[in-house]
Amino acid sequence: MSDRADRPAPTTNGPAPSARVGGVPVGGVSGRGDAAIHLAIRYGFLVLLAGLVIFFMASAEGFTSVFSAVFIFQSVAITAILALGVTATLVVGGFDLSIGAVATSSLMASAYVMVVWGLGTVEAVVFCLLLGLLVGFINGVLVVYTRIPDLLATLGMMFVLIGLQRIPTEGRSIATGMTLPDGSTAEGSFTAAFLAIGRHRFDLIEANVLPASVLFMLVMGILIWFFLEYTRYGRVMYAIGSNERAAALAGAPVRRYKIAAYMISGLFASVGGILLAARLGRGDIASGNNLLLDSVAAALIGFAVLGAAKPNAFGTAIGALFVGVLLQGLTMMNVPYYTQDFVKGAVLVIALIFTFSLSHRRER
Amino acid sequence: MSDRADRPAPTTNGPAPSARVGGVPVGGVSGRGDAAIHLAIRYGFLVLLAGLVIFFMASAEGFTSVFSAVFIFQSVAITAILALGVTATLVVGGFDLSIGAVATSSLMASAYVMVVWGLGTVEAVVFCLLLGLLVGFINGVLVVYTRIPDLLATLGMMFVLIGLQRIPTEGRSIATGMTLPDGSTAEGSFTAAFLAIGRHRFDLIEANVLPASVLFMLVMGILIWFFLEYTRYGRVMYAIGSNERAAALAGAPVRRYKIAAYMISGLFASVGGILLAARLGRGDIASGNNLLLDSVAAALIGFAVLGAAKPNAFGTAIGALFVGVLLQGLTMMNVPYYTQDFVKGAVLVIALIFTFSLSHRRER
Amino acid sequence: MHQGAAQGPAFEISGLQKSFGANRVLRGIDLAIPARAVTVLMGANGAGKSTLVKIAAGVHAPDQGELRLAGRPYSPATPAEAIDAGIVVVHQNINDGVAPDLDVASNLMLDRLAGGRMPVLFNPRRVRAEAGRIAELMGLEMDLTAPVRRLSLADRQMVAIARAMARDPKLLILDEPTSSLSDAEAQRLFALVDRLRAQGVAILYISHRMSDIRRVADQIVTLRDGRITGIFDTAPLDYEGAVDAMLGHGLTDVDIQSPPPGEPVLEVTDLQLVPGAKPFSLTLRRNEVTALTGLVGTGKTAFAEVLFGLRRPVAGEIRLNGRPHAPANPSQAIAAGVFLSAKDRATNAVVPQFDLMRNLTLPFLPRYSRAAIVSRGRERQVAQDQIAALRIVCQSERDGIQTLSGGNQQKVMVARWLSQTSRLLILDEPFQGVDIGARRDLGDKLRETASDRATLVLCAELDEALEVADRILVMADHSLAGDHPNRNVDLDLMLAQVAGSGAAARMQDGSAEMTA
Amino acid sequence: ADMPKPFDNPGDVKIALVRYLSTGDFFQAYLAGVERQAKALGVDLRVFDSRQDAALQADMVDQAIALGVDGIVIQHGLTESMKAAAQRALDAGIKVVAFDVNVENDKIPQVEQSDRDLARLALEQAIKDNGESFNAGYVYVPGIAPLDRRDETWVKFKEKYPGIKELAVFGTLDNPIANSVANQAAAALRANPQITVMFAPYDEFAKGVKIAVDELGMTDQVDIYSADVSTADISAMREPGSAWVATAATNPAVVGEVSVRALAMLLAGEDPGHNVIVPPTLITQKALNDQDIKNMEELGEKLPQFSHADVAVPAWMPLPKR
Ligand SMILES: Nc1ncnc2c1ncn2[C@@H]1O[C@H](COP(=O)(O)OP(=O)(O)OP(=O)(O)O)[C@@H](O)[C@H]1O
Ligand SMILES: Nc1ncnc2c1ncn2[C@@H]1O[C@H](COP(=O)(O)OP(=O)(O)OP(=O)(O)O)[C@@H](O)[C@H]1O
Ligand SMILES: [Mg+2]
Ligand SMILES: [Mg+2]
Repeated sequence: MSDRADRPAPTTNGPAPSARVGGVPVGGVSGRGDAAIHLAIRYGFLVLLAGLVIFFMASAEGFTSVFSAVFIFQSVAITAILALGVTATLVVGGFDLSIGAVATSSLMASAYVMVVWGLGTVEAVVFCLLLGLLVGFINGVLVVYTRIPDLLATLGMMFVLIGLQRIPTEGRSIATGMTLPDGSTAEGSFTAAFLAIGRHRFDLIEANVLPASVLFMLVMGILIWFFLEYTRYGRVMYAIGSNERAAALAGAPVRRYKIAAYMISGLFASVGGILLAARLGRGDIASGNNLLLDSVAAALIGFAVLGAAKPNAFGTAIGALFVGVLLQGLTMMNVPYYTQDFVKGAVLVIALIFTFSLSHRRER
Repeated sequence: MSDRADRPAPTTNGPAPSARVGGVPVGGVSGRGDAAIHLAIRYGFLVLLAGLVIFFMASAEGFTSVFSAVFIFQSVAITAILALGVTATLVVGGFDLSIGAVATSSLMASAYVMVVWGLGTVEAVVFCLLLGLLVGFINGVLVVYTRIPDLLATLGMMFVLIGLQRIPTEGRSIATGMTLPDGSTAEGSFTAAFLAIGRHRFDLIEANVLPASVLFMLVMGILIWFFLEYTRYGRVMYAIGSNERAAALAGAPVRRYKIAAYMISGLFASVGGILLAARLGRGDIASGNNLLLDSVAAALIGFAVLGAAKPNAFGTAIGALFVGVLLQGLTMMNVPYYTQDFVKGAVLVIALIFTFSLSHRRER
Repeated sequence: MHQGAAQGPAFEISGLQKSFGANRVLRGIDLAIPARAVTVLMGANGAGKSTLVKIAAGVHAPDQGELRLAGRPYSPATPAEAIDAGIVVVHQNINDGVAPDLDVASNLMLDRLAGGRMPVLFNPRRVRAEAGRIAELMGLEMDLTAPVRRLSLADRQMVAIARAMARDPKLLILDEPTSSLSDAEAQRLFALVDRLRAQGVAILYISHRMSDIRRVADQIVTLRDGRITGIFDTAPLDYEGAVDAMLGHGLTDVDIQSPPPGEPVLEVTDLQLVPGAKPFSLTLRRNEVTALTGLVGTGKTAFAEVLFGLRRPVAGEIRLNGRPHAPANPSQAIAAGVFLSAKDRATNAVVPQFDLMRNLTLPFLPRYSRAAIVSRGRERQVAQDQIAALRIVCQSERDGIQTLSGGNQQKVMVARWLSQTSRLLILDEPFQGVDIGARRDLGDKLRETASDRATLVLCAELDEALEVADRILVMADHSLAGDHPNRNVDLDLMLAQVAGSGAAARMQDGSAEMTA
Repeated sequence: ADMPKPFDNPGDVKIALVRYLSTGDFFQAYLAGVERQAKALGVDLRVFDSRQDAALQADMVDQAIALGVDGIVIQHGLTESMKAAAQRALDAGIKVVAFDVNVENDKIPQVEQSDRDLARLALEQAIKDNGESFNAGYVYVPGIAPLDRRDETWVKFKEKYPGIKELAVFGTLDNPIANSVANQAAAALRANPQITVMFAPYDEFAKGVKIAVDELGMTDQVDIYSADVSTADISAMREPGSAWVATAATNPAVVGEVSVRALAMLLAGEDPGHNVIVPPTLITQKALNDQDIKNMEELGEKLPQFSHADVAVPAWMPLPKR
């Protein structure tokens, strides 16, 4: 340990730098400072991503193609959408552990609406979106009014949803022709329009290239990015995440904003669930196991992008893409599955050490 | 929403309620306030637990016996040990997402040491404990020196470990007689002494009642509880969790404490892994995600016990017990597994609403 | 031992330099602090006082220069080393001094628990007993088992001070210790300072309050732009000279020229703030700066909170420009034109992750946005205007707010509410941590812009009230105890009113004019 | 030997394995079998792992198509997501076989380890050992295709033998699965101490039940019947007095080999048949003890029907060396 090991952070006045994810005590924007380090912090992660792409282009057969790029986007689309949603809760200083469960609930719900109830596309989509909003609302109310810590409230919600989504079918997957608990047979089926949400490919350069889910991801990403960066609502959300009381005394309806953030998160997760359902064409319980961790990872990696050191939508999208590129490249290089987690973790940690320790150095 | 929905707390009192898990703004002890509410907050959770026990005693056959009690303890022993470890990181205002992976890595490592290397009990145990300490140390260094946010650093570590534990055996579980990647056969086996760690039963009232793992849990629980509540180290850890800067300025070597907290967490998780290995008698590949979620839930439920509203070892133990009683009772009543998650979540949320909204009310 | 210390200065600084990036904060400081004396360090906001303190305390590392403690070289790497060496500091930011979730007893003992001189076992009863002794030393009368989170700012500051005082330091540094203390508490502090001085401790005292300085100073050192500009050590101390040396120019006397007040803006009738308090009435007018003074905890802030929608009164009526005013929350109050700059900026106002500009524009984002999209150009314009108007010391409007000195942060928080026109502007302790020169500037600015609105300044310090206001209201026991135009004030009467119920008999003439 | 086209030049043949499940011994052994047979043929194998992400698995089929492979083995997955993907592969002129996932396509051979047969073998043994009436506990998690198929057999057995009383049903996939199942089994056995037979048709379940039975000291009373086998399972079954008396299993490595062989036949223009079934073997504790079998290799040596399935073996087919 260095001799200056226990010197506290040198922030001038202000309150103690909260250890909270949303409140990392590293610098935002500054015109001064060592230019090289500044560049490294700002663009380090992007350079790393570019390096990774170049490496795979050189060494992984088949990595270099429009198709491969589209595939990477497609493979991260659902994770990215969830991650973008959870970014909203991170911005207001919260956290949402229920997103994975919301997505699978929405997956199951859409299947239930169409297959068991025999209703159509619009009903299924609306039902899922309302479900996501409702769960987000409840999460928000729990956090804001009963003051249950965010992690705890959303963890409880996660368990509730995981249980709830299994009850109507007694834990079975939902597919046309399945036997229901009451003995009858489910006669409905996934509508073509619904399946198209997850499967249709738009023409781009060539025919049938751009999957609808990627388009959803891009549109939703741009929306939330614009919302957080350029509207006054986004600004207030960041203020709430940084000092809730100060924001309240500056006139912000803090509780409503926080509830809204959880609703955004729930809404995005339910969209992710709809896309998943449309791609699978089946209400499958087991799908979506990794959604929570992967999207949280993406949102957190986002902290390191452009030296933001705070939750931000652009970073989240890059974070998701980063994981997607890595996994795709490794698969194409025929790296066995059991080393992929390791490489993913190692690259993640190294990238983070790089970015955060640099921005820390600049701060002193 | 009422018209006063967005009224922030008056400016008079205290700093902004930190949204941090470790710093929930609800009351500890106070001389004033409604006595009934006070009692409800303090003992509400324990009463709920007692009520649950009574309910199951009345309705689940076989629930009422020394054995049943022992089984409940045994079923939560590993979760509880992990939860007690993570409590230490919560106390210093951190978080450790890697505990589940540390436990499964330790499970694999102990099997590897004995089965593949053919070494003995002591070597296996020491190796696992060192592994846990090392991982904790690395976590701590990442959080403290490179300032990577705790959730992010430990998430990365989690991926690394999940990958790492699979590499030596190419993703197979470890058992005597298994074929190694180099074609040879593993000739070692779990030693009897090692298995006894997870399986031996001490006499208590009757012969062979108290499982060693339960004893471990009790001893480790009492140790960490005593450490946190009755040593000055524990007190300083709470101070760091409450206001890192103030603790540093008062002369606490904050970084060392934080690293130590992660090491405690890693150590406890590796003990959990050892117990798991001894119980299973083989090195099973598993992600440990459920261990993670269950122990985090236990530690967080602990906030609500005795109205502590902060991480605390006694509460964590009660939290683990609570989940254990619930699951054991429901299984005994033959409730299908898919409703158990729901009941677990619902009871959790309701208990939390109760405790937190009450202590919030008292605080005003 | 203390013979040795008595020969040379207790603490010496030579050639000390420190920069933050391009900002050269300390540019070569040479300073000797004698034992058995109080050295007051004066300097405008941003002069580098706190930076100096933090270097001595092991928080920042100096770029150049050396420190000597009792003649020996001293270079603390951590606060712990500084404490071990006998340097004890009460930092300017009170929130740096206490752990809010711990009880008062643990907070009073925090440095001992952290420092390793205590037995490892934590015996709560023993700790409480020792904490009790520390509390007694400062005359603290709070529940030792209550979490600090529940204490008022003043009480927290007292906890931090008490802990430092109990350490038997060689050098005690107090960085604006009285900024949120009431007069009575400040007096207790001074008594202790006297005692420690008598015991031979060297004390470095930083303050912007002339009354403090007059009370405690044995020697005054002035700091301007990172350099020492004056050392005043011959009695009687030349206070005016020190102020000039610190500001680089003389300070003119304030001469309040009260303009004729305009029409009533705020009319309060029979307002009861808390159950059992006496109802009161008052009228605030346009083009009039009114100060509301009184002891800490007498309900000044409570009154402001009622006006700003943070609290409901027990009874009474409030009218704003003739219409009933009962905001349910701050956003309604702001919409009605009632602005409040809250006290205790670190907790209630500063958004630490934002830069100066974003901090400044936070409440009025709708006004700088079109279709919800914030116009950065407009924001920047407003920020630059305010930086110029209040002479905020900074590199640019994009500076992180945390890199500003305490006083400059305070100016930003006030500027936040001056940047738009209001009907009623309430400033709660706006001068906390602001230097004398800047306080004058701020006062002038308030008066200059007062014609648009009614202005209510809440301050516990009578001096401040006298310096800034056209009219002074006195609050005691959550009710109004006096109302004086700021001309030839009967200070004795006012002080009696401040003292509250004890002097109730003398208040009767005052209360007659209050309801008028 | 005389190899049919395209195996006269096997280095140019590229095949892909697209997996849905990969974590665990079964899947690892399956992969080993696939690799072994691919090596014996000398073809270039690529492995795509979707880690239980059905949507990703479908993408991976497309990726394999884009990579220009000649044949694809689809290992597990969901009918709904794989059906269209498999069709796209066929459309691209690629041969496809599917293991343990029904892609509802006549042109695609289905390789199966018959889950119904697995359950049947184990249950028949249970009836042989315990008669037609007994108190049973059952471990089941719905929604997992192979478990659902094994469940169908269980339901039929219960109808056929009304003397079987199902006293408790439990199950979880919370990992480590054996540990979580052990906790549940302990509760179930405490509540229903009359249980004498535990049907745990997945070896992780059986392992968990065994731990609980041992801990409760009910080893002599309860018999465990399961499906699947691994080296670790063998040692658990052979522990002195073990309650785990029988399991029915196909050798996953053999299934892997068969999958590749079926694909090779398609590539060579031959027809392996629409249903390529790998028959299961009943493995009893007694057999293991009698023949002193300690691991999977020895199991293969001493129970030859376990180490090789005479399925999809045209004369020209090179077999992996043993
Ligand atoms: N951590 C930091 N990073 C960058 N600049 C800083 C930092 N800390 C202080 N400064 C700058 O150093 C200068 C001096 O600040 P300092 O806090 O020492 O002033 P001060 O004399 O204590 O003022 P005040 O009376 O307002 O408390 C200011 O310009 C401030 O912006
Ligand atoms: N711990 C507490 N719990 C509930 N109410 C409190 C507490 N402390 C103070 N109050 C109330 O809050 C209100 C605010 O009083 P306040 O401290 O604002 O007076 P003040 O004169 O403005 O003090 P200051 O001079 O510090 O600004 C008072 O009505 C007081 O009774
Ligand atoms: Mg200062
Ligand atoms: Mg006040």
